[in-house]
Amino acid sequence: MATVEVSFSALPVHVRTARLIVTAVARRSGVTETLLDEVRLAVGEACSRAVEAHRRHCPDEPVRLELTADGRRFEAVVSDSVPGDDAAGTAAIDPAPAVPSLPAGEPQYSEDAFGLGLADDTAELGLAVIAGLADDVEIETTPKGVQIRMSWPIGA
Amino acid sequence: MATVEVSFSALPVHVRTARLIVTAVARRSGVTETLLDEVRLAVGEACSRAVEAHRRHCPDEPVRLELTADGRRFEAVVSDSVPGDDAAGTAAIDPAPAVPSLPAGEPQYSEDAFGLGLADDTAELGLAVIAGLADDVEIETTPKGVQIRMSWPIGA
Amino acid sequence: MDLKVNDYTTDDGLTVINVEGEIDVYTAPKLREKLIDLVNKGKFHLLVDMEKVEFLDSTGLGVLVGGLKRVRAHDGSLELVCTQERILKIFRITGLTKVFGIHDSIEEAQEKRKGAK
Amino acid sequence: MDLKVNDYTTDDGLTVINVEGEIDVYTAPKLREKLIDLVNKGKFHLLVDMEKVEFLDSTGLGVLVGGLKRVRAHDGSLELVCTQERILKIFRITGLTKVFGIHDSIEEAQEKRKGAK
Ligand SMILES: Nc1ncnc2c1ncn2[C@@H]1O[C@H](COP(=O)(O)OP(=O)(O)O)[C@@H](O)[C@H]1O
Ligand SMILES: Nc1ncnc2c1ncn2[C@@H]1O[C@H](COP(=O)(O)OP(=O)(O)O)[C@@H](O)[C@H]1O
Repeated sequence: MATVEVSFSALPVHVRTARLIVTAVARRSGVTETLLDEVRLAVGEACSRAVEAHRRHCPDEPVRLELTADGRRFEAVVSDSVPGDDAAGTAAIDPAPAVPSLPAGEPQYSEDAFGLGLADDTAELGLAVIAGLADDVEIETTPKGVQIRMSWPIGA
Repeated sequence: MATVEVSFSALPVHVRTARLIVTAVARRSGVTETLLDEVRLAVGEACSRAVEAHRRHCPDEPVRLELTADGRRFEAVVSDSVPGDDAAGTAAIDPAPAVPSLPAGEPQYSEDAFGLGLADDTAELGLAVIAGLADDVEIETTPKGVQIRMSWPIGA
Repeated sequence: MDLKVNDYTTDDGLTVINVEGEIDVYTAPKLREKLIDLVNKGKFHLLVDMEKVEFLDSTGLGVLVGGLKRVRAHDGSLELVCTQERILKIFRITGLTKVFGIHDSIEEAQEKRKGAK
Repeated sequence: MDLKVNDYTTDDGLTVINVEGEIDVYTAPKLREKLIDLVNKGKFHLLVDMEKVEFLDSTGLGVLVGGLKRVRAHDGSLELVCTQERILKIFRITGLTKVFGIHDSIEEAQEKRKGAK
């Protein structure tokens, strides 16, 4: 099982298509049924985030999803074309290095922060979901755009 | 619903992924349930053909599948990277213009032709299936490769 | 799978919102509109029944959080009914189990509400 | 969905091959091997039961045609049991309904075989 690459126009409906694809490919690659739910959700989150960023900044550019499996790990990379320093939607993941260290267990929203609307920021919730579900996450902010790279083990 | 583009490495298993994707996207695009079966089969055939051609000529190149819908028609284009005059597998569709005029109803295999192994040629059977199932088919053989463009109406 | 959203208000003033299907970036706007609509109609005590939700992502969470903020501005409440482990997990990893009251059933939510009065 | 292929030979020398699942470019090699294997074992009268086939593409057709040619080289036969319209359609549009004997049931195929003897 090598690579499947998908580019789709930045429409919410295609996030569903992306979820369907990643689930099928992950299953075929040997990701266990119990992990599939997490793969679908995490990759779906990354795609939603990218679609929203494109809709604000470059609605005509497609979002890219790359799936690879090497027999030991299944990897999904979601790439947008919104440069990191240019995107309101990615503010939450800047500085990027902070994200992989998100407390996967339970981020704390103080009533205060909550009152200030912080938790209302879907982008941040999405990253918390990704960080909580992917076995391994890397977020890279480049001048070309943001790449979210997630992976899971294959087999039992 | 705009465009979904998929490139996948030339492996038989990915033909299944391609079938899954085309079915989901066609359904979302409003292709009726009764036609979905034909879409899945015809696009699957085109992908099988491309995968086989790549495996013989350029196993490392990905096969491309492009899906678009404009509200009236759903279109799928399968492209390989095997130049028409260089590919044994495409002999059956050369000259290209002959194919869209394949008798969609019932190609005739005389016992003789059959004895000669003609009908054993999966590529030819695949093209008969595509021609029989797609509402509209166009096959283009270019120096870059072969493109099979199929489309179906959307809605009832 | 599209999203179905229905609601009814009980005698003691609790508005129950039944949500069925997938709450994601594609369907969340429908739920958001329903919540805004209810608040505009003066319904400030909301209970969202998530038992038939098949998929929930952060867009859905964002809509629920947005709803909670709206009703709180009127001293209202937005609580949830949810026993599905895969859905609860999403509230847990985002820390939102601390923000929402989550109940096992509509009845349980009603009981607690009466108790609190 | 993987392909399951099983076979048994009846008293009157007909080998029935049950095929279950999707016959496509990914799984067709399994069916091809089975047919070659049977012919090598001297089974020249084959009946492929397609009732549990969920998907069939031209790779599958090619394998059946290849099997037919092999058994014919030994004066044998390869016939099919198939009543599913979506599968029959594929034989029809490729003109292969004229090449294969297609029956409604294993029993019918057996009856006809006896009649022909
Ligand atoms: N384009 C799509 N079409 C159908 N299901 C999809 C699609 N993309 C993703 N899915 C996912 O596949 C699963 C089944 O979804 P559902 O909408 O019930 O599919 P269907 O009704 O087409 O069988 C869900 O988890 C959903 O998120
Ligand atoms: N990668 C894939 N995984 C699962 N089903 C696929 C895939 N690609 C295509 N399909 C198609 O989806 C339909 C259901 O296939 P099946 O293998 O039974 O899926 P599953 O067992 O994963 O639900 C079939 O028509 C099949 O051709």
